[in-house]
Amino acid sequence: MPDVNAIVAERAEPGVEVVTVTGEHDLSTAPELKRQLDAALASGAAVVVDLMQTTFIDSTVLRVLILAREDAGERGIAFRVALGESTGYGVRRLLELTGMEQRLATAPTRAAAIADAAAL
Amino acid sequence: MPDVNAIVAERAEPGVEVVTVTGEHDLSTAPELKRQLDAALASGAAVVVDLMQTTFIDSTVLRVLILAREDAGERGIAFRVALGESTGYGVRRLLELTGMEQRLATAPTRAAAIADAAAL
Amino acid sequence: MRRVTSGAMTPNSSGFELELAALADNVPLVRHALRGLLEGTGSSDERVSDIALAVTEACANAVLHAYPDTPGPVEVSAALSAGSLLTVTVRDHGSGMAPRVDSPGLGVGLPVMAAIADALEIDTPADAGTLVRMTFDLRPQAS
Amino acid sequence: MRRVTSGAMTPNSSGFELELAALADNVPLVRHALRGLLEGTGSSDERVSDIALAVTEACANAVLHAYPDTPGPVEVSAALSAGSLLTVTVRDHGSGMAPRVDSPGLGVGLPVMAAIADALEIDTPADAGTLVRMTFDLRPQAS
Ligand SMILES: Nc1ncnc2c1ncn2[C@@H]1O[C@H](COP(=O)(O)OP(=O)(O)O)[C@@H](O)[C@H]1O
Ligand SMILES: Nc1ncnc2c1ncn2[C@@H]1O[C@H](COP(=O)(O)OP(=O)(O)O)[C@@H](O)[C@H]1O
Repeated sequence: MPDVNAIVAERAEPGVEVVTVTGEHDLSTAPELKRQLDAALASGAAVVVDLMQTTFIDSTVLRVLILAREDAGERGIAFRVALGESTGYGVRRLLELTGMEQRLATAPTRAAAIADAAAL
Repeated sequence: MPDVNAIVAERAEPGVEVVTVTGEHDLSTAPELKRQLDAALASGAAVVVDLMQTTFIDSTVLRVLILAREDAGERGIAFRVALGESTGYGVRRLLELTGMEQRLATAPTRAAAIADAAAL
Repeated sequence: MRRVTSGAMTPNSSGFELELAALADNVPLVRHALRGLLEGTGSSDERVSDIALAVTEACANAVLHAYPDTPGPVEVSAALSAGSLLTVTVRDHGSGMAPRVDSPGLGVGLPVMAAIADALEIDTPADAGTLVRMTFDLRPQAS
Repeated sequence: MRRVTSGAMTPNSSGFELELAALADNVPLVRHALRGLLEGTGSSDERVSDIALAVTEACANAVLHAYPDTPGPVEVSAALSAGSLLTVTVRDHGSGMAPRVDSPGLGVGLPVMAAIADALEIDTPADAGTLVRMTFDLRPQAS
Protein backbone atom coordinates (compact mmCIF):
# COMPACT_ATOMS: atom_id res chain seq x y z
CA MET A 1 0.00 0.00 0.00
CA PRO A 2 1.34 3.51 -0.78
CA ASP A 3 2.28 5.54 2.27
CA VAL A 4 -0.40 8.08 1.39
CA ASN A 5 -2.45 6.04 3.86
CA ALA A 6 -1.58 7.75 7.11
CA ILE A 7 -2.93 8.96 10.43
CA VAL A 8 -1.07 11.93 11.88
CA ALA A 9 -1.80 13.87 15.06
CA GLU A 10 -0.55 17.41 15.58
CA ARG A 11 -1.27 20.44 17.75
CA ALA A 12 -2.53 22.59 14.84
CA GLU A 13 -3.03 25.59 17.07
CA PRO A 14 -2.99 26.09 20.83
CA GLY A 15 -5.73 24.02 22.40
CA VAL A 16 -6.70 22.14 19.22
CA GLU A 17 -5.36 18.68 18.46
CA VAL A 18 -5.92 17.66 14.83
CA VAL A 19 -5.85 14.02 13.72
CA THR A 20 -5.38 13.99 9.96
CA VAL A 21 -6.48 10.83 8.17
CA THR A 22 -5.30 10.41 4.58
CA GLY A 23 -5.94 7.71 2.01
CA GLU A 24 -7.99 4.61 2.71
CA HIS A 25 -8.68 3.07 6.08
CA ASP A 26 -10.40 -0.06 7.28
CA LEU A 27 -10.21 -2.59 10.08
CA SER A 28 -6.44 -2.84 9.54
CA THR A 29 -5.91 0.76 10.65
CA ALA A 30 -9.02 1.40 12.77
CA PRO A 31 -7.21 0.39 16.01
CA GLU A 32 -4.43 2.90 15.26
CA LEU A 33 -7.01 5.63 14.61
CA LYS A 34 -8.67 4.75 17.89
CA ARG A 35 -5.35 4.99 19.73
CA GLN A 36 -4.63 8.42 18.29
CA LEU A 37 -8.14 9.71 18.96
CA ASP A 38 -8.02 8.42 22.53
CA ALA A 39 -4.68 10.18 23.04
CA ALA A 40 -6.04 13.41 21.53
CA LEU A 41 -9.13 13.21 23.76
CA ALA A 42 -6.86 12.67 26.77
CA SER A 43 -4.66 15.65 25.88
CA GLY A 44 -7.05 18.22 27.28
CA ALA A 45 -7.35 19.94 23.89
CA ALA A 46 -10.31 20.23 21.53
CA VAL A 47 -10.19 17.49 18.88
CA VAL A 48 -10.56 17.77 15.12
CA VAL A 49 -10.53 14.78 12.76
CA ASP A 50 -9.50 15.92 9.30
CA LEU A 51 -11.05 13.69 6.62
CA MET A 52 -10.41 16.15 3.76
CA GLN A 53 -7.90 13.79 2.11
CA THR A 54 -9.50 10.51 3.16
CA THR A 55 -10.56 8.41 0.19
CA PHE A 56 -12.24 5.37 1.75
CA ILE A 57 -13.43 4.11 5.13
CA ASP A 58 -15.26 0.98 6.21
CA SER A 59 -17.75 0.53 9.03
CA THR A 60 -15.06 -0.27 11.61
CA VAL A 61 -13.51 3.16 10.99
CA LEU A 62 -16.94 4.82 11.09
CA ARG A 63 -17.53 3.10 14.41
CA VAL A 64 -14.28 4.53 15.84
CA LEU A 65 -15.35 8.03 14.72
CA ILE A 66 -18.84 7.68 16.21
CA LEU A 67 -17.49 6.39 19.52
CA ALA A 68 -14.91 9.20 19.68
CA ARG A 69 -17.61 11.76 19.10
CA GLU A 70 -19.79 10.23 21.83
CA ASP A 71 -16.83 10.05 24.17
CA ALA A 72 -15.99 13.72 23.53
CA GLY A 73 -19.61 14.67 24.15
CA GLU A 74 -19.73 12.82 27.46
CA ARG A 75 -16.49 14.40 28.62
CA GLY A 76 -17.37 17.89 27.44
CA ILE A 77 -14.55 18.02 24.90
CA ALA A 78 -15.05 20.06 21.71
CA PHE A 79 -15.05 17.72 18.69
CA ARG A 80 -15.34 18.36 14.96
CA VAL A 81 -14.90 16.28 11.80
CA ALA A 82 -13.65 18.14 8.72
CA LEU A 83 -15.60 16.64 5.83
CA GLY A 84 -15.80 18.58 2.59
CA GLU A 85 -15.59 18.64 -1.18
CA SER A 86 -12.14 17.06 -1.27
CA THR A 87 -13.24 14.19 0.95
CA GLY A 88 -13.40 11.03 -1.11
CA TYR A 89 -16.60 9.46 -2.39
CA GLY A 90 -15.64 6.32 -0.44
CA VAL A 91 -16.09 8.26 2.81
CA ARG A 92 -19.18 10.25 1.94
CA ARG A 93 -20.93 7.19 0.53
CA LEU A 94 -20.74 5.18 3.77
CA LEU A 95 -21.95 8.18 5.78
CA GLU A 96 -24.84 8.64 3.39
CA LEU A 97 -25.77 4.94 3.34
CA THR A 98 -25.85 4.81 7.13
CA GLY A 99 -27.43 8.23 7.63
CA MET A 100 -24.51 9.27 9.82
CA GLU A 101 -23.45 12.42 7.93
CA GLN A 102 -25.54 14.60 10.25
CA ARG A 103 -24.39 12.81 13.36
CA LEU A 104 -20.63 13.31 13.24
CA ALA A 105 -20.46 17.05 14.00
CA THR A 106 -18.93 18.02 10.68
CA ALA A 107 -17.48 21.23 9.31
CA PRO A 108 -16.86 21.73 5.60
CA THR A 109 -13.13 22.62 5.77
CA ARG A 110 -10.22 21.90 8.04
CA ALA A 111 -9.98 25.57 8.98
CA ALA A 112 -13.69 25.72 9.81
CA ALA A 113 -13.44 22.57 11.89
CA ILE A 114 -10.50 24.00 13.85
CA ALA A 115 -12.25 27.34 14.33
CA ASP A 116 -15.47 25.61 15.46
CA ALA A 117 -13.62 23.33 17.88
CA ALA A 118 -11.58 26.21 19.30
CA ALA A 119 -14.72 28.31 19.81
CA LEU A 120 -16.67 25.61 21.69
CA MET B 1 -54.79 -17.02 16.83
CA PRO B 2 -55.85 -19.01 19.92
CA ASP B 3 -56.17 -16.98 23.09
CA VAL B 4 -53.42 -19.06 24.68
CA ASN B 5 -51.25 -16.17 23.46
CA ALA B 6 -51.47 -13.84 26.41
CA ILE B 7 -49.55 -11.44 28.62
CA VAL B 8 -50.90 -11.15 32.16
CA ALA B 9 -49.52 -9.12 35.05
CA GLU B 10 -50.35 -9.95 38.64
CA ARG B 11 -49.05 -9.30 42.15
CA ALA B 12 -48.03 -12.92 42.80
CA GLU B 13 -46.94 -12.14 46.31
CA PRO B 14 -46.37 -8.94 48.25
CA GLY B 15 -43.63 -6.94 46.58
CA VAL B 16 -43.31 -9.16 43.49
CA GLU B 17 -45.07 -8.32 40.23
CA VAL B 18 -45.13 -11.26 37.80
CA VAL B 19 -45.71 -10.79 34.08
CA THR B 20 -46.72 -14.15 32.64
CA VAL B 21 -46.21 -14.60 28.92
CA THR B 22 -47.94 -17.58 27.31
CA GLY B 23 -47.92 -18.87 23.74
CA GLU B 24 -46.09 -17.18 20.91
CA HIS B 25 -45.07 -13.57 20.73
CA ASP B 26 -43.51 -11.38 18.11
CA LEU B 27 -43.53 -7.77 16.93
CA SER B 28 -47.34 -7.81 17.02
CA THR B 29 -47.36 -8.22 20.81
CA ALA B 30 -43.91 -6.84 21.77
CA PRO B 31 -45.34 -3.32 22.39
CA GLU B 32 -47.95 -4.75 24.77
CA LEU B 33 -45.25 -6.70 26.63
CA LYS B 34 -43.20 -3.52 26.88
CA ARG B 35 -46.20 -1.62 28.30
CA GLN B 36 -46.80 -4.26 30.95
CA LEU B 37 -43.12 -4.50 31.88
CA ASP B 38 -42.84 -0.72 32.11
CA ALA B 39 -45.87 -0.66 34.39
CA ALA B 40 -44.44 -3.46 36.53
CA LEU B 41 -41.11 -1.64 36.79
CA ALA B 42 -42.96 1.53 37.79
CA SER B 43 -44.98 -0.28 40.47
CA GLY B 44 -42.19 -0.28 43.01
CA ALA B 45 -42.21 -4.08 43.21
CA ALA B 46 -39.61 -6.61 42.14
CA VAL B 47 -40.36 -7.91 38.63
CA VAL B 48 -40.52 -11.48 37.36
CA VAL B 49 -41.16 -12.40 33.73
CA ASP B 50 -42.58 -15.91 33.54
CA LEU B 51 -41.65 -17.60 30.26
CA MET B 52 -42.46 -21.12 31.47
CA GLN B 53 -45.40 -21.43 29.05
CA THR B 54 -43.99 -19.31 26.24
CA THR B 55 -43.57 -21.24 23.02
CA PHE B 56 -41.97 -18.77 20.62
CA ILE B 57 -40.43 -15.28 20.63
CA ASP B 58 -38.77 -13.21 17.92
CA SER B 59 -35.94 -10.70 18.26
CA THR B 60 -38.31 -7.78 18.93
CA VAL B 61 -39.59 -9.60 22.04
CA LEU B 62 -36.05 -10.51 23.08
CA ARG B 63 -35.15 -6.84 22.74
CA VAL B 64 -38.00 -5.81 25.05
CA LEU B 65 -36.78 -8.34 27.64
CA ILE B 66 -33.16 -7.18 27.40
CA LEU B 67 -34.13 -3.53 27.72
CA ALA B 68 -36.39 -4.27 30.71
CA ARG B 69 -33.58 -6.09 32.42
CA GLU B 70 -31.17 -3.20 31.77
CA ASP B 71 -33.77 -0.73 32.94
CA ALA B 72 -34.33 -2.70 36.15
CA GLY B 73 -30.57 -2.87 36.73
CA GLU B 74 -30.17 0.89 36.33
CA ARG B 75 -33.03 1.59 38.70
CA GLY B 76 -32.00 -0.99 41.28
CA ILE B 77 -35.15 -3.07 40.81
CA ALA B 78 -34.92 -6.83 41.35
CA PHE B 79 -35.61 -8.65 38.07
CA ARG B 80 -35.79 -12.32 37.13
CA VAL B 81 -36.86 -14.29 34.09
CA ALA B 82 -38.36 -17.72 34.72
CA LEU B 83 -37.01 -19.95 31.98
CA GLY B 84 -37.08 -23.68 32.43
CA GLU B 85 -37.83 -27.11 31.06
CA SER B 86 -41.39 -26.23 30.09
CA THR B 87 -40.27 -23.14 28.19
CA GLY B 88 -40.70 -23.76 24.49
CA TYR B 89 -37.89 -24.58 22.09
CA GLY B 90 -38.83 -21.44 20.13
CA VAL B 91 -37.75 -19.32 23.09
CA ARG B 92 -34.64 -21.23 24.13
CA ARG B 93 -33.42 -21.41 20.54
CA LEU B 94 -33.33 -17.65 20.02
CA LEU B 95 -31.56 -17.15 23.35
CA GLU B 96 -29.01 -19.79 22.44
CA LEU B 97 -28.46 -18.42 18.90
CA THR B 98 -27.84 -14.92 20.23
CA GLY B 99 -25.90 -16.00 23.31
CA MET B 100 -28.36 -14.15 25.54
CA GLU B 101 -29.35 -17.03 27.84
CA GLN B 102 -26.77 -16.02 30.43
CA ARG B 103 -27.63 -12.36 30.19
CA LEU B 104 -31.30 -12.32 31.12
CA ALA B 105 -31.01 -13.13 34.84
CA THR B 106 -32.91 -16.39 34.64
CA ALA B 107 -34.22 -18.81 37.24
CA PRO B 108 -35.35 -22.34 36.32
CA THR B 109 -38.89 -22.18 37.74
CA ARG B 110 -41.51 -19.56 38.39
CA ALA B 111 -41.24 -20.17 42.13
CA ALA B 112 -37.45 -19.82 42.06
CA ALA B 113 -37.71 -16.60 40.04
CA ILE B 114 -40.19 -15.14 42.54
CA ALA B 115 -38.07 -16.22 45.51
CA ASP B 116 -34.90 -14.79 43.89
CA ALA B 117 -36.58 -11.51 43.05
CA ALA B 118 -38.12 -11.17 46.51
CA ALA B 119 -34.74 -11.83 48.15
CA LEU B 120 -32.82 -9.23 46.16
CA MET C 1 -56.64 -6.97 17.05
CA ARG C 2 -55.82 -8.43 13.62
CA ARG C 3 -56.06 -5.87 10.88
CA VAL C 4 -55.59 -7.96 7.76
CA THR C 5 -56.16 -5.13 5.35
CA SER C 6 -55.38 -7.17 2.30
CA GLY C 7 -55.16 -10.91 2.51
CA ALA C 8 -55.25 -12.99 -0.62
CA MET C 9 -54.25 -16.46 0.35
CA THR C 10 -54.03 -19.34 -2.07
CA PRO C 11 -52.84 -22.32 -0.11
CA ASN C 12 -52.20 -25.55 -1.88
CA SER C 13 -50.28 -28.68 -1.13
CA SER C 14 -47.02 -27.36 -2.51
CA GLY C 15 -46.97 -23.75 -1.40
CA PHE C 16 -48.78 -20.51 -0.73
CA GLU C 17 -48.74 -16.88 -1.64
CA LEU C 18 -49.84 -14.17 0.74
CA GLU C 19 -50.16 -10.51 -0.01
CA LEU C 20 -50.45 -8.54 3.19
CA ALA C 21 -50.13 -5.01 4.41
CA ALA C 22 -46.80 -4.46 6.17
CA LEU C 23 -48.33 -4.44 9.64
CA ALA C 24 -47.06 -6.18 12.76
CA ASP C 25 -50.44 -7.82 13.32
CA ASN C 26 -50.15 -9.70 10.04
CA VAL C 27 -46.92 -11.51 10.89
CA PRO C 28 -48.52 -14.31 12.99
CA LEU C 29 -50.66 -15.17 9.93
CA VAL C 30 -47.54 -15.91 7.98
CA ARG C 31 -46.31 -18.33 10.62
CA HIS C 32 -49.74 -19.94 10.64
CA ALA C 33 -49.67 -20.53 6.89
CA LEU C 34 -46.11 -21.80 7.09
CA ARG C 35 -46.91 -24.34 9.79
CA GLY C 36 -49.86 -25.54 7.74
CA LEU C 37 -47.63 -26.04 4.75
CA LEU C 38 -44.97 -27.89 6.72
CA GLU C 39 -47.40 -30.20 8.50
CA GLY C 40 -47.23 -32.99 5.96
CA THR C 41 -43.49 -32.88 5.42
CA GLY C 42 -42.32 -34.82 8.44
CA SER C 43 -40.13 -31.93 9.58
CA SER C 44 -39.40 -31.92 13.30
CA ASP C 45 -41.13 -29.40 15.53
CA GLU C 46 -37.74 -27.82 16.15
CA ARG C 47 -37.04 -27.35 12.46
CA VAL C 48 -40.51 -25.85 11.91
CA SER C 49 -39.93 -23.48 14.83
CA ASP C 50 -36.55 -22.41 13.43
CA ILE C 51 -38.05 -21.75 10.01
CA ALA C 52 -40.90 -19.80 11.62
CA LEU C 53 -38.31 -17.68 13.41
CA ALA C 54 -36.31 -16.92 10.27
CA VAL C 55 -39.45 -16.01 8.32
CA THR C 56 -40.79 -13.90 11.20
CA GLU C 57 -37.53 -11.92 11.24
CA ALA C 58 -37.78 -11.31 7.49
CA CYS C 59 -41.38 -10.13 7.83
CA ALA C 60 -40.47 -7.99 10.85
CA ASN C 61 -37.86 -6.20 8.76
CA ALA C 62 -40.40 -5.41 6.05
CA VAL C 63 -42.80 -4.09 8.70
CA LEU C 64 -40.22 -2.13 10.69
CA HIS C 65 -37.84 -0.83 8.03
CA ALA C 66 -39.26 -0.90 4.51
CA TYR C 67 -41.95 1.75 4.83
CA PRO C 68 -40.92 4.75 6.94
CA ASP C 69 -44.25 6.47 6.29
CA THR C 70 -47.36 4.56 5.19
CA PRO C 71 -47.20 0.74 5.33
CA GLY C 72 -47.21 -0.76 1.84
CA PRO C 73 -47.54 -4.38 0.76
CA VAL C 74 -45.47 -7.41 1.69
CA GLU C 75 -45.65 -10.49 -0.46
CA VAL C 76 -44.75 -13.77 1.18
CA SER C 77 -44.54 -16.91 -0.86
CA ALA C 78 -43.49 -20.39 0.15
CA ALA C 79 -42.86 -23.31 -2.14
CA LEU C 80 -42.03 -26.91 -1.41
CA SER C 81 -40.09 -28.64 -4.12
CA ALA C 82 -39.61 -32.37 -4.15
CA GLY C 83 -41.00 -32.36 -0.63
CA SER C 84 -37.61 -31.66 0.84
CA LEU C 85 -36.65 -28.14 -0.15
CA LEU C 86 -38.60 -25.15 1.13
CA THR C 87 -38.11 -21.76 -0.49
CA VAL C 88 -39.64 -18.74 1.22
CA THR C 89 -39.61 -15.30 -0.36
CA VAL C 90 -40.47 -12.10 1.51
CA ARG C 91 -40.72 -9.12 -0.78
CA ASP C 92 -41.53 -5.53 0.02
CA HIS C 93 -41.73 -2.49 -2.23
CA GLY C 94 -40.28 -0.07 0.27
CA SER C 95 -37.18 2.05 0.64
CA GLY C 96 -34.71 -0.75 -0.10
CA MET C 97 -32.01 -1.90 2.29
CA ALA C 98 -30.95 1.08 4.31
CA PRO C 99 -28.24 0.28 6.88
CA ARG C 100 -29.03 2.25 10.01
CA VAL C 101 -26.58 2.72 12.84
CA ASP C 102 -29.42 3.69 15.15
CA SER C 103 -31.78 0.90 14.16
CA PRO C 104 -34.60 0.44 16.65
CA GLY C 105 -34.03 -3.31 16.39
CA LEU C 106 -31.68 -5.65 18.17
CA GLY C 107 -29.67 -6.06 14.98
CA VAL C 108 -29.81 -9.84 14.94
CA GLY C 109 -32.50 -10.35 12.30
CA LEU C 110 -30.28 -10.85 9.26
CA PRO C 111 -27.73 -13.05 11.04
CA VAL C 112 -30.54 -15.15 12.57
CA MET C 113 -31.99 -15.69 9.09
CA ALA C 114 -28.54 -16.55 7.74
CA ALA C 115 -27.84 -18.93 10.60
CA ILE C 116 -31.09 -20.87 10.18
CA ALA C 117 -31.59 -20.89 6.42
CA ASP C 118 -29.38 -23.13 4.34
CA ALA C 119 -29.13 -20.18 1.96
CA LEU C 120 -30.22 -16.57 2.41
CA GLU C 121 -30.42 -14.30 -0.59
CA ILE C 122 -31.13 -10.59 -0.50
CA ASP C 123 -31.88 -8.79 -3.74
CA THR C 124 -32.49 -5.14 -4.26
CA PRO C 125 -34.71 -5.21 -7.35
CA ALA C 126 -34.40 -2.31 -9.74
CA ASP C 127 -38.01 -1.28 -9.13
CA ALA C 128 -37.37 -0.61 -5.46
CA GLY C 129 -37.88 -2.53 -2.27
CA THR C 130 -36.17 -5.60 -0.92
CA LEU C 131 -36.53 -9.26 -1.77
CA VAL C 132 -35.39 -11.82 0.78
CA ARG C 133 -35.26 -15.44 -0.30
CA MET C 134 -34.49 -18.25 2.12
CA THR C 135 -33.98 -21.88 1.28
CA PHE C 136 -34.42 -24.59 3.87
CA ASP C 137 -33.45 -28.19 3.43
CA LEU C 138 -36.14 -30.20 5.19
CA ARG C 139 -34.39 -33.54 5.21
CA PRO C 140 -33.56 -34.76 8.70
CA GLN C 141 -29.95 -34.16 9.80
CA ALA C 142 -29.51 -31.23 7.40
CA SER C 143 -28.97 -28.04 9.33
CA MET D 1 2.80 -4.17 9.03
CA ARG D 2 1.39 -6.62 6.45
CA ARG D 3 1.41 -10.17 7.64
CA VAL D 4 0.30 -12.06 4.58
CA THR D 5 0.77 -15.47 6.09
CA SER D 6 -0.64 -17.35 3.17
CA GLY D 7 -1.16 -15.59 -0.11
CA ALA D 8 -1.74 -17.61 -3.23
CA MET D 9 -2.92 -15.22 -5.88
CA THR D 10 -3.73 -16.21 -9.43
CA PRO D 11 -4.92 -13.10 -11.20
CA ASN D 12 -6.13 -13.39 -14.74
CA SER D 13 -8.22 -11.26 -17.00
CA SER D 14 -11.50 -12.70 -15.82
CA GLY D 15 -10.98 -13.16 -12.12
CA PHE D 16 -8.80 -13.99 -9.17
CA GLU D 17 -8.63 -16.29 -6.21
CA LEU D 18 -6.95 -15.32 -2.96
CA GLU D 19 -6.39 -17.52 0.02
CA LEU D 20 -5.45 -15.44 3.02
CA ALA D 21 -5.25 -15.73 6.75
CA ALA D 22 -8.23 -14.03 8.43
CA LEU D 23 -6.22 -11.02 9.58
CA ALA D 24 -7.19 -7.37 9.39
CA ASP D 25 -3.95 -6.51 7.63
CA ASN D 26 -4.89 -8.70 4.69
CA VAL D 27 -8.10 -6.88 3.83
CA PRO D 28 -6.50 -4.00 1.88
CA LEU D 29 -4.90 -6.63 -0.39
CA VAL D 30 -8.34 -7.82 -1.40
CA ARG D 31 -9.40 -4.32 -2.40
CA HIS D 32 -6.16 -3.96 -4.34
CA ALA D 33 -6.82 -7.14 -6.34
CA LEU D 34 -10.43 -6.11 -6.89
CA ARG D 35 -9.49 -2.71 -8.28
CA GLY D 36 -6.98 -4.36 -10.59
CA LEU D 37 -9.66 -6.68 -11.90
CA LEU D 38 -12.18 -3.88 -12.43
CA GLU D 39 -9.75 -1.56 -14.18
CA GLY D 40 -10.53 -2.73 -17.67
CA THR D 41 -14.28 -2.90 -17.26
CA GLY D 42 -15.18 0.76 -17.68
CA SER D 43 -16.89 0.82 -14.28
CA SER D 44 -17.07 4.26 -12.71
CA ASP D 45 -14.80 5.10 -9.78
CA GLU D 46 -17.92 5.36 -7.63
CA ARG D 47 -19.09 1.89 -8.53
CA VAL D 48 -15.63 0.44 -7.89
CA SER D 49 -15.54 2.19 -4.51
CA ASP D 50 -18.98 0.80 -3.60
CA ILE D 51 -17.93 -2.71 -4.54
CA ALA D 52 -14.71 -2.30 -2.56
CA LEU D 53 -16.80 -1.28 0.46
CA ALA D 54 -19.16 -4.26 0.21
CA VAL D 55 -16.26 -6.70 -0.18
CA THR D 56 -14.33 -5.06 2.67
CA GLU D 57 -17.34 -5.52 4.96
CA ALA D 58 -17.58 -9.20 4.02
CA CYS D 59 -13.87 -9.71 4.71
CA ALA D 60 -14.13 -7.75 7.95
CA ASN D 61 -16.83 -10.13 9.14
CA ALA D 62 -14.64 -13.15 8.44
CA VAL D 63 -11.77 -11.49 10.33
CA LEU D 64 -13.84 -10.24 13.26
CA HIS D 65 -16.45 -12.95 13.75
CA ALA D 66 -15.55 -16.26 12.11
CA TYR D 67 -12.61 -17.28 14.26
CA PRO D 68 -13.04 -16.48 17.95
CA ASP D 69 -9.69 -18.08 18.76
CA THR D 70 -6.96 -18.59 16.15
CA PRO D 71 -7.46 -16.93 12.76
CA GLY D 72 -8.10 -19.49 10.04
CA PRO D 73 -8.27 -19.05 6.28
CA VAL D 74 -10.47 -16.79 4.18
CA GLU D 75 -10.89 -17.50 0.50
CA VAL D 76 -11.85 -14.60 -1.70
CA SER D 77 -12.66 -15.17 -5.31
CA ALA D 78 -13.86 -12.74 -7.94
CA ALA D 79 -15.10 -13.61 -11.41
CA LEU D 80 -16.16 -11.38 -14.27
CA SER D 81 -18.63 -12.95 -16.62
CA ALA D 82 -19.49 -11.42 -19.97
CA GLY D 83 -17.57 -8.37 -18.78
CA SER D 84 -20.63 -6.98 -17.06
CA LEU D 85 -21.38 -9.22 -14.12
CA LEU D 86 -19.00 -9.46 -11.19
CA THR D 87 -19.41 -12.27 -8.65
CA VAL D 88 -17.35 -12.06 -5.47
CA THR D 89 -17.28 -14.89 -2.95
CA VAL D 90 -15.87 -14.57 0.56
CA ARG D 91 -15.67 -17.88 2.35
CA ASP D 92 -14.42 -18.70 5.80
CA HIS D 93 -14.27 -21.98 7.67
CA GLY D 94 -15.09 -20.55 11.05
CA SER D 95 -17.88 -20.76 13.57
CA GLY D 96 -20.70 -20.09 11.10
CA MET D 97 -23.13 -17.19 11.37
CA ALA D 98 -23.60 -16.45 15.03
CA PRO D 99 -25.95 -13.54 15.70
CA ARG D 100 -24.54 -11.56 18.60
CA VAL D 101 -26.49 -8.95 20.47
CA ASP D 102 -23.27 -7.50 21.84
CA SER D 103 -21.34 -7.49 18.56
CA PRO D 104 -18.24 -5.33 18.71
CA GLY D 105 -19.18 -3.98 15.28
CA LEU D 106 -21.48 -1.18 14.20
CA GLY D 107 -23.95 -3.75 12.87
CA VAL D 108 -24.20 -2.25 9.39
CA GLY D 109 -21.99 -4.71 7.51
CA LEU D 110 -24.66 -7.08 6.19
CA PRO D 111 -27.12 -4.31 5.25
CA VAL D 112 -24.32 -2.34 3.55
CA MET D 113 -23.48 -5.42 1.48
CA ALA D 114 -27.14 -5.97 0.67
CA ALA D 115 -27.65 -2.33 -0.28
CA ILE D 116 -24.68 -2.24 -2.67
CA ALA D 117 -24.73 -5.70 -4.23
CA ASP D 118 -27.43 -6.50 -6.76
CA ALA D 119 -27.73 -9.81 -4.97
CA LEU D 120 -26.25 -10.96 -1.67
CA GLU D 121 -26.29 -14.63 -0.80
CA ILE D 122 -25.22 -16.13 2.51
CA ASP D 123 -24.77 -19.85 2.78
CA THR D 124 -23.91 -21.87 5.81
CA PRO D 125 -22.19 -24.85 4.23
CA ALA D 126 -22.56 -28.19 5.99
CA ASP D 127 -18.82 -28.39 6.62
CA ALA D 128 -18.85 -25.25 8.77
CA GLY D 129 -18.05 -21.62 8.18
CA THR D 130 -19.83 -19.00 6.17
CA LEU D 131 -19.97 -18.34 2.45
CA VAL D 132 -20.95 -14.87 1.26
CA ARG D 133 -21.58 -14.37 -2.43
CA MET D 134 -22.26 -10.95 -3.93
CA THR D 135 -23.23 -10.21 -7.49
CA PHE D 136 -22.67 -6.79 -9.01
CA ASP D 137 -24.04 -5.64 -12.33
CA LEU D 138 -21.31 -3.48 -13.85
CA ARG D 139 -23.35 -1.96 -16.62
CA PRO D 140 -23.76 1.79 -16.26
CA GLN D 141 -27.11 2.91 -14.75
CA ALA D 142 -27.58 -0.41 -12.99
CA SER D 143 -27.59 0.13 -9.27
N1 LIG E 1 -36.85 -4.94 4.22
C1 LIG E 1 -35.99 -3.98 4.57
N2 LIG E 1 -36.11 -2.71 4.06
C2 LIG E 1 -35.23 -1.73 4.42
N3 LIG E 1 -34.19 -1.91 5.27
C3 LIG E 1 -34.00 -3.14 5.82
C4 LIG E 1 -34.89 -4.22 5.51
N4 LIG E 1 -34.44 -5.31 6.18
C5 LIG E 1 -33.36 -4.92 6.88
N5 LIG E 1 -33.09 -3.61 6.67
C6 LIG E 1 -31.96 -2.84 7.26
O1 LIG E 1 -30.98 -3.77 7.71
C7 LIG E 1 -30.70 -3.56 9.09
C8 LIG E 1 -30.32 -4.86 9.77
O2 LIG E 1 -31.46 -5.70 9.88
P1 LIG E 1 -31.54 -6.78 11.05
O3 LIG E 1 -30.28 -7.58 11.05
O4 LIG E 1 -32.81 -7.52 10.88
O5 LIG E 1 -31.53 -5.94 12.39
P2 LIG E 1 -32.65 -4.96 13.01
O6 LIG E 1 -33.88 -5.06 12.16
O7 LIG E 1 -32.86 -5.47 14.39
O8 LIG E 1 -32.00 -3.60 12.98
C9 LIG E 1 -31.93 -2.87 9.65
O9 LIG E 1 -31.61 -2.09 10.79
C10 LIG E 1 -32.37 -2.02 8.47
O10 LIG E 1 -31.63 -0.80 8.45
N1 LIG F 1 -18.33 -14.62 8.66
C1 LIG F 1 -19.05 -14.63 9.80
N2 LIG F 1 -18.88 -15.61 10.73
C2 LIG F 1 -19.59 -15.62 11.89
N3 LIG F 1 -20.53 -14.67 12.21
C3 LIG F 1 -20.72 -13.66 11.33
C4 LIG F 1 -20.02 -13.59 10.10
N4 LIG F 1 -20.45 -12.49 9.44
C5 LIG F 1 -21.39 -11.90 10.22
N5 LIG F 1 -21.56 -12.60 11.37
C6 LIG F 1 -22.52 -12.29 12.46
O1 LIG F 1 -23.50 -11.40 11.94
C7 LIG F 1 -23.57 -10.21 12.71
C8 LIG F 1 -23.95 -9.03 11.84
O2 LIG F 1 -22.89 -8.69 10.94
P1 LIG F 1 -22.75 -7.20 10.41
O3 LIG F 1 -24.06 -6.76 9.86
O4 LIG F 1 -21.61 -7.16 9.48
O5 LIG F 1 -22.48 -6.33 11.70
P2 LIG F 1 -21.20 -6.25 12.66
O6 LIG F 1 -20.12 -7.08 12.05
O7 LIG F 1 -20.85 -4.81 12.70
O8 LIG F 1 -21.70 -6.76 13.99
C9 LIG F 1 -22.21 -10.10 13.38
O9 LIG F 1 -22.27 -9.34 14.56
C10 LIG F 1 -21.87 -11.55 13.63
O10 LIG F 1 -22.47 -11.99 14.83
